[in-house]
Amino acid sequence: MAYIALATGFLLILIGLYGALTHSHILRMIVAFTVANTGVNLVLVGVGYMGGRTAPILDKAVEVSAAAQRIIDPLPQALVLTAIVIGLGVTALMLTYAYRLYVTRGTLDISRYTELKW
Amino acid sequence: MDLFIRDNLMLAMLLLLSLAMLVAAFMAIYSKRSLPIAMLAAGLVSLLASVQFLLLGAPDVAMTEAAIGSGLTTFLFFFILGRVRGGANRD
Amino acid sequence: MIKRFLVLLLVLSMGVMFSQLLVGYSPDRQLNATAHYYATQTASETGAANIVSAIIVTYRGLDTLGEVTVLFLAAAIVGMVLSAKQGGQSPTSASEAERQLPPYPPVGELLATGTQLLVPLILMFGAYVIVNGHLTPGGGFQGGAILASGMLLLLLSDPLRTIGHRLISVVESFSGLAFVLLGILGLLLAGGFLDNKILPLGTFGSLFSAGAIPVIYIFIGLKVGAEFSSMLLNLAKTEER
Amino acid sequence: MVSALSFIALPLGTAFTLGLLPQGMQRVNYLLTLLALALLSLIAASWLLAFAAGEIATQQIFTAGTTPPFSINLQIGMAEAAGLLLLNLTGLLSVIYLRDTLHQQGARAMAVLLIFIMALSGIVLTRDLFNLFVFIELTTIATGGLILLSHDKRALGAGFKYLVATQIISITLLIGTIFLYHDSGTLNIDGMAAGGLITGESLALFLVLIALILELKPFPANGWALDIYESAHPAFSAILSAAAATAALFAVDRLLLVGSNSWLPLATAVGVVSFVGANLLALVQRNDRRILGYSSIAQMGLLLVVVGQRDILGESYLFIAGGILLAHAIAKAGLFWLSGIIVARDLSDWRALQRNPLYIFAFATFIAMLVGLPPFPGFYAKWDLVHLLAAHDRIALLLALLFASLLEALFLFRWFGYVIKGEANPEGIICARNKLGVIAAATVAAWGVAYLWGEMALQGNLLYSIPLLAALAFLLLEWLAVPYKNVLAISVLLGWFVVNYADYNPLQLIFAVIILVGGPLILLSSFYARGRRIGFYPATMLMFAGMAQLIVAKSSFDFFAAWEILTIGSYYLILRGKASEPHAISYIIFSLGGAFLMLTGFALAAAGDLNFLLSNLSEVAPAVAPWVFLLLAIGFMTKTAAIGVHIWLPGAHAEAESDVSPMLSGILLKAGLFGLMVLMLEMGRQSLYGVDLTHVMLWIGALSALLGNLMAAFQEDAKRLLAYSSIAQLGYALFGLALMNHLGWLLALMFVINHFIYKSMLFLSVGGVAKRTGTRLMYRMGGLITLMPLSFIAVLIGIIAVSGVPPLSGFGGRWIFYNAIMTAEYRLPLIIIFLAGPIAFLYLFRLIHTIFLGQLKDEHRQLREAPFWMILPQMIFVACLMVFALVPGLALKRVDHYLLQYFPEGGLSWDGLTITSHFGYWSPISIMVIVGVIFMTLFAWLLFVNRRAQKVKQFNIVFAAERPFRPETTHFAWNFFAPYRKALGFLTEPLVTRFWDAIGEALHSLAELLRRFYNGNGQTYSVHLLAFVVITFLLARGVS
Repeated sequence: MAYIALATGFLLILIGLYGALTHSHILRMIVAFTVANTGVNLVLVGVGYMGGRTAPILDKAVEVSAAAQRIIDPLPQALVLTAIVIGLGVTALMLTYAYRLYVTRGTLDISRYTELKW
Repeated sequence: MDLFIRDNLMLAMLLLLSLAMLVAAFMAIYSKRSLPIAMLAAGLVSLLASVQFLLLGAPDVAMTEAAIGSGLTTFLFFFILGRVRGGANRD
Repeated sequence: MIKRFLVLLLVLSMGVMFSQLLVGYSPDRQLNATAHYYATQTASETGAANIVSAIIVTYRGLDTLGEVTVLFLAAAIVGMVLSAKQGGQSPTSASEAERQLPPYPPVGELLATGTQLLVPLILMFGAYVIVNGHLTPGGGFQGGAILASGMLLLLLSDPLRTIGHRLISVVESFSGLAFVLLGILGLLLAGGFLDNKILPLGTFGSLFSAGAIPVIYIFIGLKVGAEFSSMLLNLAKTEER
Repeated sequence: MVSALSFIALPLGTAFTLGLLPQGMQRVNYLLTLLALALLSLIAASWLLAFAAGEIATQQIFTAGTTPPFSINLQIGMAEAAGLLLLNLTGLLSVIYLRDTLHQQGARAMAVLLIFIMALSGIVLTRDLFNLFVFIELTTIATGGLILLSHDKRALGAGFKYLVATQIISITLLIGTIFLYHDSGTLNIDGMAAGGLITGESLALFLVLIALILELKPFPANGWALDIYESAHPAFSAILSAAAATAALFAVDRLLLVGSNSWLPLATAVGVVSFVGANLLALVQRNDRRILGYSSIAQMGLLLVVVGQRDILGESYLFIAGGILLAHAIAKAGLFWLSGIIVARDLSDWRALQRNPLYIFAFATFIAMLVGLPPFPGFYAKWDLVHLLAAHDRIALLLALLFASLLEALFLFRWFGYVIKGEANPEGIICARNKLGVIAAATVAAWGVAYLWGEMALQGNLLYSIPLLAALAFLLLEWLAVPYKNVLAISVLLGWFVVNYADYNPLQLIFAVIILVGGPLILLSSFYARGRRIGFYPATMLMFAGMAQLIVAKSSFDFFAAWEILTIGSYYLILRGKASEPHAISYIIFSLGGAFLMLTGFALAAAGDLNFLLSNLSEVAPAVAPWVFLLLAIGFMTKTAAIGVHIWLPGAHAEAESDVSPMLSGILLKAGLFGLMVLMLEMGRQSLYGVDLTHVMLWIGALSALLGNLMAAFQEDAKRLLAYSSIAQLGYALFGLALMNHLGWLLALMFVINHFIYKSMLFLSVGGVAKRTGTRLMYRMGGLITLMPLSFIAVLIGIIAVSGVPPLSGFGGRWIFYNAIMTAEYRLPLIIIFLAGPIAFLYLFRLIHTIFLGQLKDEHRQLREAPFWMILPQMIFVACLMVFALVPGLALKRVDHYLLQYFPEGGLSWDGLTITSHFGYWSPISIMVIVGVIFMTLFAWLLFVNRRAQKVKQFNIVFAAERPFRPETTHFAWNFFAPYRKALGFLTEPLVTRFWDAIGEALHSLAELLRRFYNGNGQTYSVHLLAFVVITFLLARGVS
């Protein structure tokens, strides 16, 4: 099952990258990057998955003593949590940039922002 | 036996979810689609991902992805889209 | 077209690399040493039932501090980007056009009433998610996001309502400061930066347990909620230009 | 010791506190920010001091009360402490610099800046891979905010490009991280390295590494970074270049621990490509900030190479990396800060710095530091690096690095040239006290680390050398008027000679006399100058300091340092001339190119010995010895301007000031000869692939003599004529040395002395004439004999001496010369050098004829004799020539004896005043008497004949009713030797010039072509990034 999650995640990343690198519309690029980020998160969780085990929460179903045999690796999940929040921060920032670019220049076509080059 | 059925069921669900996510992802980057649909599709990818997280035994991640990845992010997209209406459909 | 092809080629090569990763991957049968430690020691060391929460708040608390800071940064920079002080601000045709667009249509009765009913519920739910973070799925981030969505509803139902921006920034700063201070307390009173044992671990599985984890989570929740709200508020203000 | 966690907690706490304060308290906010950074710098300094004193060892800091790998840990050691100090100090200074902008932008901007510094510190400290990712993301987002501090509208677009690019980096990093975790079961970097579960083949490790390397913005996947450097606020660019790059370097360095060094070649390869590529592209840049951006990328490339080579650098690793890093950071931050006070963005707009010599001093310091000149840390670091590379046979890498360094020097010195020369726009600079303070701090820091690195260097601190200190002291005396400084300079030189007189061996003594006694003699003419002549004395003294150090150098390091010092001094002297900027740049490039070859030669010879004694040159392993000889010889011959590498000389000598040209020609060129002598004495004959290298040098000497003379004959410009003549004269000297026999060497030394005397004298008198007439073109002069009789006498004596006819010392030179070649076995070069003799007559005749004889020009009728202070040294030189002609033994006898120990065969016998060789004898006195008698007889006869001479009116010839398009073409002195030009002109085709021009042209075209790659589209930049990852991967896989 981990393989499915990983494959899906990778495919999402590739689709996202392809979209981000072919659309010249800034908002579309950002959308594509969120897809890629979702893919990354999926890969992260997928790597930590172990078949037949349960979520890393100790309760009546999973006693502390049996935890090592029953739960999934909790660390990747903690990492994904962080990654999601960071992703949101970056997305928000990019969106705000898009807005400001639009306000100052009246276009959202990235190929128009080439006054700096060479 | 129960376990076997449960596992296969999960496998099927995961596959289905993955397929749905890939379709949604295609919609999100397919350029003929209008921008709002692309944004919604991206949100959908995220939402489906959160279901998948749940299946993968990561409820914490699932909650976060649902609240932040699909909820807030999509909202931000539409918010900005509303602000740049003039140039939004110019590719 | 050539560019598309090139990008496709590159993406496919990335795909090849990823497939190598996939081929080389085999799921673990046993928890690795790190995960095993978490599985067996979390309960006794931190007193938290939700191991992920324990990792986030304690073991990898430095990451979380960074994560909260990311949000703080994002909110601050969104504010900076949107505030017109940056040089080169010039009215363009686009903003002219925007000004002529009609404002949002007045919100319907349903939304207004719904908001009044929903917002307290949402806030309650957010608070619940936050304080139970060490026991059940959820915690500061999820709860904070929920809190912010309450704020979002308020904004939607009454776009022109002025929500105390000042209050939000005080909450934002105060909770951030509290987080850092709790971390330093850990350094001074317990085993290290962000050690949760500055408070008694309590009874395993009860609300008041897991040392400082719930306390830290509350501040994280407040902070996350405040950051999101501040971002939203800043964005909302753009319309008033 | 304050916990290292304060580097994270303190700025974060401060940043959060800033939001708590009510709005409108910008001043308090600002002070808090300053205070926090100052405190952090202090803490970092205290750590560093503690480490330096050896009081503490590297420390681990655990968080969460658990040990790693279960929790995140930090580690602080010497390197980290230094890095933290650098980061926080850069932050502090930038905040001071940004005072007004931060006041304007408010607490948010300050908080973002604080967090940025915090995140950089985090990158340096953390040992956890994912934590590293978090800190990197923090820096990314903060960068996205801080770009907006700029007033440049384009910054917004640049910021977006940056964000897009970093998305790809972070995706790569995260994927790599999680798979590394899965494979190793830990996120702790040391744990991964120690566990041994991660092999060199790990793709995940590759992804993480490449992502971190991309954070260093390697060429060519760096368009996004360049745009930021160009458009961001310079203070932020300073942080980005000095601090952010440093932090990223720490991260790369740490990650390379994993997988047991197997990715070091990757780092090296990416580094070399970056270093060469970025320096190449910088060649065609005109925007100051973009060029600094390129330079940053180049320096990061170099550092990446150092990191990649750390397996062979051993204990020197930190010394080398630290030296280059600090030099880069301080210089780059300083230059970015300087750029903030310059109004316009073209490189030539930096001329505004001319307003205050102190700005120029700061600028020169930073440039010298970047190039890696002594006494700055980069010099020591590059020395060690090159030696260790050579010792491990990584010659290709070594040459690539040196080539790129040369490119770097080219654009930096060209920039320096723009700044020194030309009219400054008085409104081109905006000064604020805080900004100037920051720049001053950077300058002080630059000299501080120079001292520090000198202290740590095992070769000894260059700043302890008294001549160098004396030269630097003249910087402090710049406020004095010329006469005082001149007296001081002369007495310092003479004093140094007197003090050291006893320690020189005869060979050194000859050079010492020329440098330390001859120098003051030429300096006499500087009394003529008025005002303060800013820059002249420090440069002159620097050159003399280098020369004085050179002749007593014992180790290759001292020799090379002295060489570099004299090069810098003379470069600046040349640059002072009126239209000398292009010549100065070609001088410095050839000199540095030669110096780099020397460096390679020394490094090969030393075989890893970082403090190699010159006397050990004779014991170099036979396999490398000819190569060492070849490299060193070429290096020295660039200074003697042997044919092929001579093209810097004519322009440099011609355009230099009147009192500088004699110093360059008479003294500076001798440095190359001295080097050759040392080399040949120590290493003797060497042959490479069966070719005797001294034989090749013989040919080069002969050709230099022939072609130099020929080209001199066809010059219109009197100083150029003399310059070409210098090439020829040094050709003779080279020829003499290459004969490798006693007389040859004596000949060379004779030329050293002779050439110094008569060329200094000729340059002075021609300089005096040029000063009076306002031109150096000979066809614009004529008939000056009556107006400037003393100059005429000097030139007359000079050319008699040069041409080698009796009775003057030139003849002595010839005599030894003919004796010498009679004993040598090569015939063809002998013929060539014989041929060169008569040609010398051509240009010498022209020199005296067209300037002093013939028709006096109308506009020159009111001219006076050259100034007294220029005539005085000339007359002294005349006297010297006479004395040397009469008693050559004064100088040569001791050398002759000295040479016996190296060349026992064929010494001369010095009988009283007569000198006897194997072939005949030379009695200077009798020659003088005989020639005197003949001369007087002829002179009397001429007077008698000329009684009937008739005076010609000026206009008694008539043009053929046509006004010539170029009037000078009708002048008899124009194209004086047209017939000879027809016959021999093909030999003077500027083939060599064309060759070097073509190389320069090709490099520039290549750079121009390559830069099109950066088309400004953020998306394309991201494609570059992805392509970089893929291609690097393919190459890495292909190789391994």
